[in-house]
Amino acid sequence: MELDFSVVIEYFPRLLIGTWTTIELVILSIVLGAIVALPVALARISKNPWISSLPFAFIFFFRGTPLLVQIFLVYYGASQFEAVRESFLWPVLREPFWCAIIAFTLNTSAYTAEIFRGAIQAIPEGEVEACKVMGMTKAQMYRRILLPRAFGIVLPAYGNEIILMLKASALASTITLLDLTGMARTIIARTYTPIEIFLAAGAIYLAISIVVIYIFRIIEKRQNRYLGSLSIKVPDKG
Amino acid sequence: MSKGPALELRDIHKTFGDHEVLKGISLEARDGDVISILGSSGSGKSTFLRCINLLENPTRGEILFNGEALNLKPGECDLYASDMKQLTRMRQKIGFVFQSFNLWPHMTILQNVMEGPLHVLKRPKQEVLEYAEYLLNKVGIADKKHMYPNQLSGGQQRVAIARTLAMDPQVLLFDEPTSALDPELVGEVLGVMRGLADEGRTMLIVTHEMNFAREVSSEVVFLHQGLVEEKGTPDKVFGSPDSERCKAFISSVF
Amino acid sequence: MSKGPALELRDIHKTFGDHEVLKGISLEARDGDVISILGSSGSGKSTFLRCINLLENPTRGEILFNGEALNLKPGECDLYASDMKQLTRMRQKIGFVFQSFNLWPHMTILQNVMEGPLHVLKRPKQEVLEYAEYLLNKVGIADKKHMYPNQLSGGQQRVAIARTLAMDPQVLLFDEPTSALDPELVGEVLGVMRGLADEGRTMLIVTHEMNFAREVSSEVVFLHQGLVEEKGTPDKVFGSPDSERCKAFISSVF
Amino acid sequence: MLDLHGFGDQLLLGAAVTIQLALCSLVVGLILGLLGASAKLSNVRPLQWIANFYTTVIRGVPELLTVLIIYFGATTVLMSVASLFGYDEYIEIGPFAAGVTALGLTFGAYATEVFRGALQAIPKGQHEAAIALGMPAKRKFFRIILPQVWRVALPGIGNLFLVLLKDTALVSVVGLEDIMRKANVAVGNTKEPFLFYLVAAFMYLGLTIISMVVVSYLEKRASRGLTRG
Amino acid sequence: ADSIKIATEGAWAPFNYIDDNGKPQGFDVDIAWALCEKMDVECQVVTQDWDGLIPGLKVRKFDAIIASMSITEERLKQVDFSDKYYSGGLRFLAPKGKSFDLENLDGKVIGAQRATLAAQYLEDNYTGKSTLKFYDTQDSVYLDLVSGRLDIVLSDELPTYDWLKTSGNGGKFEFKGDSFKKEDEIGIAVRKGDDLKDKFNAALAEILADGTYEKINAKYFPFSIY
Ligand SMILES: Nc1ncnc2c1ncn2[C@@H]1O[C@H](COP(=O)(O)OP(=O)(O)OP(=O)(O)O)[C@@H](O)[C@H]1O
Ligand SMILES: Nc1ncnc2c1ncn2[C@@H]1O[C@H](COP(=O)(O)OP(=O)(O)OP(=O)(O)O)[C@@H](O)[C@H]1O
Ligand SMILES: [Mg+2]
Ligand SMILES: [Mg+2]
Repeated sequence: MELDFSVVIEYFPRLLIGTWTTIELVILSIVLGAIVALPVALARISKNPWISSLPFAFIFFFRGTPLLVQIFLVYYGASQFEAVRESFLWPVLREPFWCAIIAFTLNTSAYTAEIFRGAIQAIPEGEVEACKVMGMTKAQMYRRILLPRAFGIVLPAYGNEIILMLKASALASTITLLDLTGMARTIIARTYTPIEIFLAAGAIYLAISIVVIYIFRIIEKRQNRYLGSLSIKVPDKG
Repeated sequence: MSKGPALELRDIHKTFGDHEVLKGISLEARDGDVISILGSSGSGKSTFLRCINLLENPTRGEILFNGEALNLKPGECDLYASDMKQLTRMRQKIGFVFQSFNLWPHMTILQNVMEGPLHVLKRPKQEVLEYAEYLLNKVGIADKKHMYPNQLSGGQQRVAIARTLAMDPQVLLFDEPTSALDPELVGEVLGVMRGLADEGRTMLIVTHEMNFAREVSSEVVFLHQGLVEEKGTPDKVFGSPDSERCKAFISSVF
Repeated sequence: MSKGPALELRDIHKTFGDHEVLKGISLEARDGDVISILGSSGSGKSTFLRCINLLENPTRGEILFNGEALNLKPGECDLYASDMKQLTRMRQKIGFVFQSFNLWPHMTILQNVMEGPLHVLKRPKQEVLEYAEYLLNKVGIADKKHMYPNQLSGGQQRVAIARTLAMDPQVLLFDEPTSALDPELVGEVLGVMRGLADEGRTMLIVTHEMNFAREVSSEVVFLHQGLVEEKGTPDKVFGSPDSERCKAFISSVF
Repeated sequence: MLDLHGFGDQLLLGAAVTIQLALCSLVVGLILGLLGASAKLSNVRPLQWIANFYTTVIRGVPELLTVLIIYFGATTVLMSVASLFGYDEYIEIGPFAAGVTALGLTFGAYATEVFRGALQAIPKGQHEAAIALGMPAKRKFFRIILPQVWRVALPGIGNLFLVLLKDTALVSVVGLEDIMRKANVAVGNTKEPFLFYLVAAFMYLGLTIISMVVVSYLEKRASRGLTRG
Repeated sequence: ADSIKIATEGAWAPFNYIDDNGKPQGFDVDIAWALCEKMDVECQVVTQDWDGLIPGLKVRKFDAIIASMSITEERLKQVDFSDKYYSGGLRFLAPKGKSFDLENLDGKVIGAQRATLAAQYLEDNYTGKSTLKFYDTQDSVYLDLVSGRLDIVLSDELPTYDWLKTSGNGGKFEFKGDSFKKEDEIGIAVRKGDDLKDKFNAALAEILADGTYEKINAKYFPFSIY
């Protein structure tokens, strides 16, 4: 069997349309994920078990189960119930795009929360004590010192998370979204050239990841100029 | 004016697990006192200093600041502040200088120094800026104010002292401020501290620099295994200590 | 019997990048010689010692073991062994004791000592075990043989020496074996080494322990900036060195 | 109790497949990871290039695509390679083999970085102590370095395994009868997506917990003697 | 080949589906077994997601597809087909009581399974006017019709007929309009040039002649679908 890459050229514009959907999905879920992650991480750090157990369970569930299951749960699972379909949430939940965003956001926020937690806890105890001895309140301490400080620490891990999210977004194709992978599968349904089209899609993903890596490398370099190396362990995702 | 000594500690105990590190230490510092705390490694000097502003929670004891007792409530095994507002207020008046500086690496020198007065005491920005520059000048590091701590090759401790002074604390606590420094930097920091003592600041200093302690202190306290073993004027403690242990310690370092 | 000195180094050069660390050092050790190598920090002592068994590749020079020249071939800038078998065989006969012990943390003391003879020399297990226990006894650490290196509070260096001796090397190289040790442990290790010297072992020792060097050496070599600056009997080098630099160095440490 | 409409057994069978797939991919991935790390740290330039290309590509392409490409592409590639050697029979790459290949490749790419870090974390002196004894390179690697690398790498590898466990769900897309596919079939038959996807989620969660217990046991064992007391 | 591997989808009841023992069942599968018996060869029936069937056949993951696959021009470029073993037609399906102008579905959300005749018909006739959604399985199409995400569905008439009858949704949904594309013929796909095609055709003729086919037909539909 020979490969016929002329189909790639023919369908490239459609792959690009899918790419744009993929980028939208990733950017939205990453931004929303970070917003959700922050309070989750802060609650998770709390020494009070009443406050920390719920975020713990949240993080554990979303990190311990496949994203594919999570997407299906949100998309097919939720819509199984009459009550959901009649609720005010339905206009959002009926859209596969928003279902994907919800699943991705919850998923990435669980991972991001762990990254934030790791970063905050990686701040040397002495720097925290320097806040305390100054008479800072807890809120001041987080707002003024710990969170800005954590931002620098978080960068490498967070760059990784964005790439992992980019790749995970391919699962949107399973709920009818025409993201890059979805578009590829639809094209293949016409052309029956899976290898050529999948390779082309893979190359586009790779190109985007390389751009993301490059951007983060630049930001990191700027940070590390004065922060020294502050890398911490990266919680991985799946 | 204040109704008691600037700082008074009564019968401070501290237990880590089942290891009793402080076995009842009392100490009084009046305005202008410079008290040096000596003792061999592990004798509890740092722990004691950290108990004063509750970086470490004492197991038993009382802490009074200008005659006002810090409200404490018993926890599982240690005492905790029952009035966070009061503790915060007190900490703002008690400066603490760490052995390892603990500067915030993501802020410039100037930002480090301005952070406290600007955002904790909420003083006006212009005033804070001027004062910070004055202080950086005083510790001799003004020309590097826009650098980040990690870009400084030495001098972090001087920045840390300026950061503490920027809060205008009534009492200063130093925990071995020179022992993480290269020999040539030690002199500079001791110089800054000597200046502070000359200004009449109230200071508690944990140090291994005997000459310095002898020179600047109004009182010297020698700790041994969590207890005050010897206490008195520098001449007394260094010259003719009562305790055999203190004698041995001092002769071992000179 | 052997046709030349146990170990002979001829005109060893070593350059790191564009920094010439060794500028031509020659040295000869006959059976039973104990040669101490002195020199200030950075003079190239460690580099020289490491060149002997090719832990570092010399840039130029010859290495002879019992009169047999180690086959070397030029690489990009340094010389490399051209006959790995020969090198391996030679390394098995030359023991090396590191400043930082380099015990293998995942093996017990006994396993560390047995590893070489058992798996490199492929000696029978029972024999190796007995010999290892004999050696551990000799360095005074036999009772801890089932502990892991990190569980030992001191004595790692003695284990490292036993590990080296277990290979029955003809020559022993020591690179500042006591300088990473707490003062009270230094004496013990020097004691073990003195015993080895008394047994008539051939040893090259880089050390800062002048008294020890003076006492056990048959010859002392003083390196300065990659060259042999002074060389002779201990009495000569310590007592009346020719070189001014050597004189200054020796008077600075005594 | 939970009414699984008779699909309980099927889901358990799926779990068995998921576990087999995860373990096989783990073995493949560990080997690839060690090879990749060795290649990256070797002095041979072409080996470094190959390893860098491998990790960059695999880590930049979605796992789902990797699975699909391997499933549809590997047979073609393999057969055209085999025909060069005069072998023209069909070479089967079923969903399981494709899954093991794809997940093993993915795991291996990430494991390469973990092992590389661990190899670099072993102090130079550990090598030198072995070299100075005249230990041959192979022996040194397997007796002295690898056991220590294993200890340093374990937490990272454990993490990767948890990721791998969840990635197995993707292989259901090419028809492997794992938990995910069994759940899909059950949903198709019963129209109860919520129930079956939730059950599937908790099965994965259970496997995750078991893996975490095993990993922490292994970590404890591997660090034996390395901490005081 | 002494043994042949036949692929079906397993999500197209009642033609092919997977029972709660994990075994493929249905009309297609019964036909497959009947044909194998006539051809006197050993068979294996495997399942494969719909859009992977033709690619899988081409790379020899299996030797034949008996999965209710329509014989189309486009597919004939990729594979060979046997004679038809039943014929179908496409028909719209939507909630009862809603009426549609089937010529003009502008702005409506229409669903179908990816890579099917229905999907292709929608792409050819409704692209740009209606929102088209394509699913991995027909089961997912039904799920989204029930949930209300889809206004209307286009699919093969016969399985939908079965779904209306058996799924308990017959009260809420109904066919809209007549079935069309009646010329739609369902065949067995084999690789191009494979002589398996002739063997299948021979066996097919046999089961049509000896009543086996009729028996299988009756198991699923009260009318002839040939
Ligand atoms: N957080 C802690 N948990 C348990 N034990 C502690 C803790 N902090 C200190 N200790 C123990 O308390 C004892 C006193 O420690 P401390 O740091 O106060 O001594 P020190 O006099 O400051 O000694 P050094 O001169 O070495 O700084 C030591 O035995 C130490 O191990
Ligand atoms: N791997 C290396 N790369 C570059 N330079 C090196 C390397 N190893 C040693 N050097 C340099 O070679 C010089 C000699 O180093 P060496 O360790 O041999 O000195 P030394 O006499 O053993 O000193 P010390 O008493 O401090 O151990 C030093 O200037 C050192 O910086
Ligand atoms: Mg201390
Ligand atoms: Mg040295």
